[in-house]
Amino acid sequence: MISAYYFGAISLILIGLYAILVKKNVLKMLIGLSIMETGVNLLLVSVGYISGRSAPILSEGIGPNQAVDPIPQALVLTAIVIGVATTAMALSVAMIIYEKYGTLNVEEIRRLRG
Amino acid sequence: MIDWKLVLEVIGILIYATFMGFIFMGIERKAMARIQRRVGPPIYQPIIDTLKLLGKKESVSHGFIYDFGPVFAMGASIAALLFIPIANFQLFSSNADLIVVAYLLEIPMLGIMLGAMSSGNPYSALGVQRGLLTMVAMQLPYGLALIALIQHWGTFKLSEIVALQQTQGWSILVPALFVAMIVFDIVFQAMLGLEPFDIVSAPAEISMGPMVEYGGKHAALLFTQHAIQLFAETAFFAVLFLGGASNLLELLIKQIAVLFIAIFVASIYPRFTIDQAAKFFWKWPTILGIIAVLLTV
Amino acid sequence: MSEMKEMRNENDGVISYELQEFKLFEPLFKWARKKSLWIVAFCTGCGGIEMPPLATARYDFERFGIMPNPAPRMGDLFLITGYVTPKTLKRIIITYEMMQDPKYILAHGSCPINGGVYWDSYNVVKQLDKYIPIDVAIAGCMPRAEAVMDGIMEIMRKIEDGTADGWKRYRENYEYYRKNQDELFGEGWREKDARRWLAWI
Amino acid sequence: MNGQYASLLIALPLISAFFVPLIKGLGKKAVKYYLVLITALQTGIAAWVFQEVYTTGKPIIVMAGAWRPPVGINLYIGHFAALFVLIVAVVSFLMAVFSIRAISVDPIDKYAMLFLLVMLGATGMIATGDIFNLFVFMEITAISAYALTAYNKTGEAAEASIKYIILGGIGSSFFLIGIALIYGSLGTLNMAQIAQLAGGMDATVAQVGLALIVFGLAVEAELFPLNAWAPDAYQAAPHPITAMFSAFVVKAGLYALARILYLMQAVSSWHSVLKLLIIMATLTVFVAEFAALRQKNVKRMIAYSSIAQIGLIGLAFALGTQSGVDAGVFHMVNHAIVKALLFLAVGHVAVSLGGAEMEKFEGLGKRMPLTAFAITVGAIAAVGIPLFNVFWSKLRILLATLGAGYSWAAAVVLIASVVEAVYYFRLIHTMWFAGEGERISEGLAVSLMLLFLAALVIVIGVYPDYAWSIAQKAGNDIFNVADYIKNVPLMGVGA
Amino acid sequence: MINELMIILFAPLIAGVVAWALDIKGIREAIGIIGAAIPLAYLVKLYPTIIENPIDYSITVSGFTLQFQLNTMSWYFAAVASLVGLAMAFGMAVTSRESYDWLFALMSFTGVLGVFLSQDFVGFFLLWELMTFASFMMVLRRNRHESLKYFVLSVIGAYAMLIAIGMLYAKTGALDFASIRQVLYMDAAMGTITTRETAIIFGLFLTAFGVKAGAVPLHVWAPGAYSETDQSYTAFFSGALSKAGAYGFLLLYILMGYKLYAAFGTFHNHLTFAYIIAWIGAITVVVASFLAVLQEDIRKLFAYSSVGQVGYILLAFGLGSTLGFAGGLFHVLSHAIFKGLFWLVTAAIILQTGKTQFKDMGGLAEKMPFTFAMGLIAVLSLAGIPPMAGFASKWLIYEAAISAHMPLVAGAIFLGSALAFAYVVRFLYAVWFGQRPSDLEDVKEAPLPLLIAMALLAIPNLVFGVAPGLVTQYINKILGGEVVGGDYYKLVTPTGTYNALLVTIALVIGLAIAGLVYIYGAKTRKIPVTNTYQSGNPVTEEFNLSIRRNFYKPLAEALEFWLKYSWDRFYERVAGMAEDFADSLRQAFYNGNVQSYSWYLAIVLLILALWGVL
Repeated sequence: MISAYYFGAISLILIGLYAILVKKNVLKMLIGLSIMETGVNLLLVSVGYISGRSAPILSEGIGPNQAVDPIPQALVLTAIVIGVATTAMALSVAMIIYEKYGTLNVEEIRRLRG
Repeated sequence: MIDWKLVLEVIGILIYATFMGFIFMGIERKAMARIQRRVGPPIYQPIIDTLKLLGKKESVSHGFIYDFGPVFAMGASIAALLFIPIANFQLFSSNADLIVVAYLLEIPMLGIMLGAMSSGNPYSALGVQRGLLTMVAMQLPYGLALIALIQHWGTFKLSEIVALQQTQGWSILVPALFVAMIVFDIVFQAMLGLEPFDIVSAPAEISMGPMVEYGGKHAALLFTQHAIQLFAETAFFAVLFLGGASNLLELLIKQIAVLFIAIFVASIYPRFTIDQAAKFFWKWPTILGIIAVLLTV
Repeated sequence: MSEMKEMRNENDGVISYELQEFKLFEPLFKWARKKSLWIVAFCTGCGGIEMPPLATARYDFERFGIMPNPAPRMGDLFLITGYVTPKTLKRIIITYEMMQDPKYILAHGSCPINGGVYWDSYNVVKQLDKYIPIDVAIAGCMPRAEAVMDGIMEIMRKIEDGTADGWKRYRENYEYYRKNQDELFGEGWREKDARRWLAWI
Repeated sequence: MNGQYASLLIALPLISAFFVPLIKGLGKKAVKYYLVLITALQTGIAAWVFQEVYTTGKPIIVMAGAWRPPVGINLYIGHFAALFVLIVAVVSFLMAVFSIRAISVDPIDKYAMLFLLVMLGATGMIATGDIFNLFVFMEITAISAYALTAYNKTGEAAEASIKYIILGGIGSSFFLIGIALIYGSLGTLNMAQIAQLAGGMDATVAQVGLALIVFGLAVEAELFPLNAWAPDAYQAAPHPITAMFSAFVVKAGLYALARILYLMQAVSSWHSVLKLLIIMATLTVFVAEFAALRQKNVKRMIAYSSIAQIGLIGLAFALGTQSGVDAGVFHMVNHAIVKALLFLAVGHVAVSLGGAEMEKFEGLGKRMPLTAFAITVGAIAAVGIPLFNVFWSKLRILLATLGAGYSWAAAVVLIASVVEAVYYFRLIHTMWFAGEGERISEGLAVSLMLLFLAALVIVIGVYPDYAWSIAQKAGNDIFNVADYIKNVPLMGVGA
Repeated sequence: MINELMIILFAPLIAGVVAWALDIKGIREAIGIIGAAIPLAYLVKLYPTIIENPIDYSITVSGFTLQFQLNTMSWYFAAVASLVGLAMAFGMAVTSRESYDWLFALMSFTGVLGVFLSQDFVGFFLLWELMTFASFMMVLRRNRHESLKYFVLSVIGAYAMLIAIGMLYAKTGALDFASIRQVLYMDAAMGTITTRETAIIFGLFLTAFGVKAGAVPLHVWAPGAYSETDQSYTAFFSGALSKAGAYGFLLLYILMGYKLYAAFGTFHNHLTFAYIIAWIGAITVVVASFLAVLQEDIRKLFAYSSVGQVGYILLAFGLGSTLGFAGGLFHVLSHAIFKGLFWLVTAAIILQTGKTQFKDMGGLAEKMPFTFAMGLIAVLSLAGIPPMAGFASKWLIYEAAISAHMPLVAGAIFLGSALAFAYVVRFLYAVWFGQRPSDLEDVKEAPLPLLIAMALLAIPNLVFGVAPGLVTQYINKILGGEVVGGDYYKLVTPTGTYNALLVTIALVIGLAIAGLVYIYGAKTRKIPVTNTYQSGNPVTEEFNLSIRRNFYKPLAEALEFWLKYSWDRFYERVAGMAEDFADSLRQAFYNGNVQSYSWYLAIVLLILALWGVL
């Protein structure tokens, strides 16, 4: 059952990677990056997932032995935040690029080279 | 303390060598004339020439080095002579070896060139250039011939080479050294400044080359030097390849034999240009020299 | 101008220079001078062609110790073999002054004596003796090899009895020769004629 | 004093970063001086920590909230971390001073904030004892660095930034996957515990996890061919930031790489990972030096040179021997000094003359002699000439490389070094012996900093013993994992 | 802490730094000269001590123990270097007007001394690099291209050495000479180091030392570097610094000789590895001498000449016999003194005339008589005219080469010495004789310090020429046996003798006789150069009568075929290719497209994946 999560996560990562590698538009590449991060997060969560257990919120009937591993979830939260920050940063930079270059085509954003 | 016998020997040999050197020069001219079916000058003609030059009432100089050059050349020739064993007179020869003598025989050239260059004459400069290039060209086969000799006899000492030849037969009887002798003889032609390698003076081309500015006593010095040099070089040849000599007469015969070979070669060949000479020397004599050297290793 | 002066002084050196006197060996040297005449062969005009027979087997002047030598400093005998133009004369004078005393001049044929067949040519020196001292002149147009030989023998005879004194006359009467030369070529002709002649150096 | 005060190293920049907006009210100048003040304070703390660690010889373990590891996140300030935190602080301080002159673009408060965050991130990366925490600090550093790269607001800056973001993003994603794999396999994130348990790890998972972590960190550590962002970012970033990149940001990544690598020594496929790294590091040196050869922009040229030197350090770390690690640490220190000097000087020239193109450097020896002298010292040192500090570490690295049997790597590195010599000496010639110019004022503060760094270069070059002994201890800290495990008071398992 | 060796070693460097920092005219020169004199003074002072037992000193720097030792051999090399160094300092007092020059010249002095004194590879390499760097900086100032050529080749050499050192270190675990020597000696029997590894190490060392010694084909830096620097410094550069390369070859024998013998065996009764060295030397002699003959620039001529002369030293060392070592060691000294003298003469000429091309010079003998006399001594010594120091050493090399039965190598010496004769005469003619260009009319004699410097080097030329035994007896001590017998004036080898004093006497006798003849003749009249036979054409001062260009054109014509090939052009092409490669690599890899960059990442991931699976 867990392999399904893994499969999904890796698919997301590969889709993201595909977008980065093939799409010429910077925005699309950034979307790819986001998708990839999502995939990674999914993977991270699924690492801590134990089949048949519930969320690691200590409440009635859910003790340490009934909950999934909480650490990956904490990690993923952090990672999501980081991902958001990165994306925000990237998008604002993309704006500047569009301002200065008048395009978002990566083939044309090549002033720094060699 | 002073070895008076040695002093007397030195003086005697010097006088003898100078005289015989002049006679050799005379023989050279005379023989050449006879080959050309002329009467030719008397055999003592070079002595007369030298006396005449010495008797010039005027003398010019281009500066100190111009004067120093001929003096140095003659001094060096005398020094070289003193290190060659002349027949039974050993002189200084036990104190120096083949390499030293070979070098001493080259120094006079430097003297002549110093003087010639300081005269500022373009012909002299051309002569110097040609002289040096001839030397560069001939030095390789020359060196190889000497190396073959040294390797065969296993010693650098001229006196020992002579002694070994006395007991074991002349150098030229050894096949490898015969090859070396051929090489040396070709080089010898250039050392004496005879055709086909008389590129240095080339009278009809560059007006005597290095000698062009010399006259009077300077030229007389150079003539005397040439005589001594001629004697020394022929003696060198005889000592190296013809078994030396036990008395002056034997030596004289061998020297004249050597001289005649040189004259015969000289009288039938035209002159090389300098680059032809260089190419020639680096071709056949060098190959022969290498063969000789490898045969004696 | 200073250069010209320098040149003048330098030529004066040829004259003012004190000659060596050999007291003891003088007879020996005189003999040697006679027996060893080196020719500065300066072949002007048509006489040059008379020289090869002299040098080769038929006459062979080398048996008298005579030898052609291209370098003037060593030469003793200056052969002027035929007519002399002013241009040639300049070279003759310069070469002559370069030779070292004692030195002798042998003039070939009629032309150096009086112009010969070129007696009325505007460009031939009529009387060479005015410009440089001639010791022996051989008449004829051209003199045959025997005659040249005879001239040389004459020089040798004159050397022996000391009458071949052209070099002395040139020193003593330098002002005269100089005047004649300058009249013919104009003052300062040496500098004027100097050219860059070895362009390739 | 209590070792726990060392947590100020993290706390101070973090807190002060959030005070920047308040300071902004006092004016632009004030922000800059505030920055100087904070970095100076940080330097003081770092110096104290350094002194503490090296006199006692014991690492300082800071446990967040007094939770013992592996439950709590701990900071591990061992010999290496103490040394490097000091370098981070000192370089930051110098660059803060330089910023007063070099930075004129607004918003200066954001700059100060990001500056402090970069410093914080790097310090954290070096000091942390938790692998995920490492990731967080790395991202803090990276995001601040993205922003600072784009800070000049030119097209180039934005372009460099987007490159950095995309490549950094991919790298960090895979790094995270690596962490996930390790966590999945071992169930812990504490470094000491990972080291302890690494031996029993599933071979495939360990190999893939380690490889992905190496991959992720190699992007930060500029190993070929993952370093394509670096020259652009170096060139486009503000000058003080470039120096910081080169002096410690990259090195923090490299350190993390080395740390994790050596923690997982017990993993069965460790040696093949090392081999991979050696290939990458060697190629880094080679390609970067050749790329610098005909560079027209001096800043970019030095950026390439910096990349190459990082490759050299990477090579030293990848050897897997004690001598290699020692040499690598030594080179890190030397390189930090030299590159800080070079970027400071080149930045100074660029600020004064309006650009870092090669033509601007003609006649620099006459126009700005002191700066030119500093660049000369830096360049000569970078080439590895005796009596300058880099010579010793380069020699050590090469001896270690050859000692480990990687002659080909040494040969390739040395070929690249020849190329390095060529371009640096071309620069020196251009500065001193080409062109003319009027003398212009150089500024006291920058001059003093340049002199200080140049003097440091020469002092270490002439008397390397002290620096070397420190480097040795620091190298031991990385290499000797057993001590590392012993020093961390792990709950349960060992202690 | 303070030790004589340290003083010897670092006095020049410290003096250089002080002179550089003070930069006050007059004082910096004084400090420089003092700094350069201290090593010589100390070496002379320590001479009696080191004959008995060597002086050791070691310091620990950065975990390496640097060992220095002043033993008989290092004393010899250091003394040669110090002598030339002092002469250099005197020369630089007038030729150099920059404190920059003083700093680096004296720094390289320290480097050279250190190379000779080091007894371990770290110190050796460190000071080797220092020496290279300092000499490079001397060149960089004047010519970027040539200096970089020099530096790149030197650094390639140094790095080759570093790799070799590292390999030895990895094999033996030691860096000091004594242990390495011992380990390799033991290893020769056991053979743990394979022949292939030995060959690699040998090749690397050969490259390293060959570059510094200027062995063909690694000589291309020499002409440019020697000519494009302060000529007084070149005296040291060529006289002492290039000896470091020769010293390296000697070191190769000391450290690895037995191992190399065990690994490669013999070839026709010669040690195979030595045979290689000998041939390198022979080729260097011939090629460099030919090139020297064809040069048109005074500095280039002597640069190639230096290369050729160092070739003699290599050749002598390559003979592998003790006589060969004796000859080589002697030649180290004589080359240092005559070539140093040459460069100082060159420095004087360039200082006074500002010209370097032969075509611009001529007739300076009258204007600079003392310099000319010094130049003549150097010429005589280099051309190997007895009785000069140059002849004694060359003679030993001849003896050794022929006794060692290496006839073709000996033939190369003959050819080389004829070529040497040819190029020095060319130098004499073009610079000192012939007609003087009118713009050189007011040239004056060189200033006093330069004359002192020249005299400092000229005197040993004469003294060691007449009394070569002084040197050979010391060399016997180095080699630990009676290699060259005889007394102070007489050299005796197993096969030959050379009595320098007797040659001198004979020359004096000859000169006296010739002088008598000369004096008897007519009194001479001085005439100017232009009063000379030009087929009767009148000539005045303005026109050039001297052959100043293409003096050896016929030789160039004869060698046309060989001159088509040039190592220099080959290296230039390689360098150009490297630069083009760098450009295309840069443009292709860092192409500016972030997507390509992402692809690199993806490819690495792919490789990782494949590698992870496999």
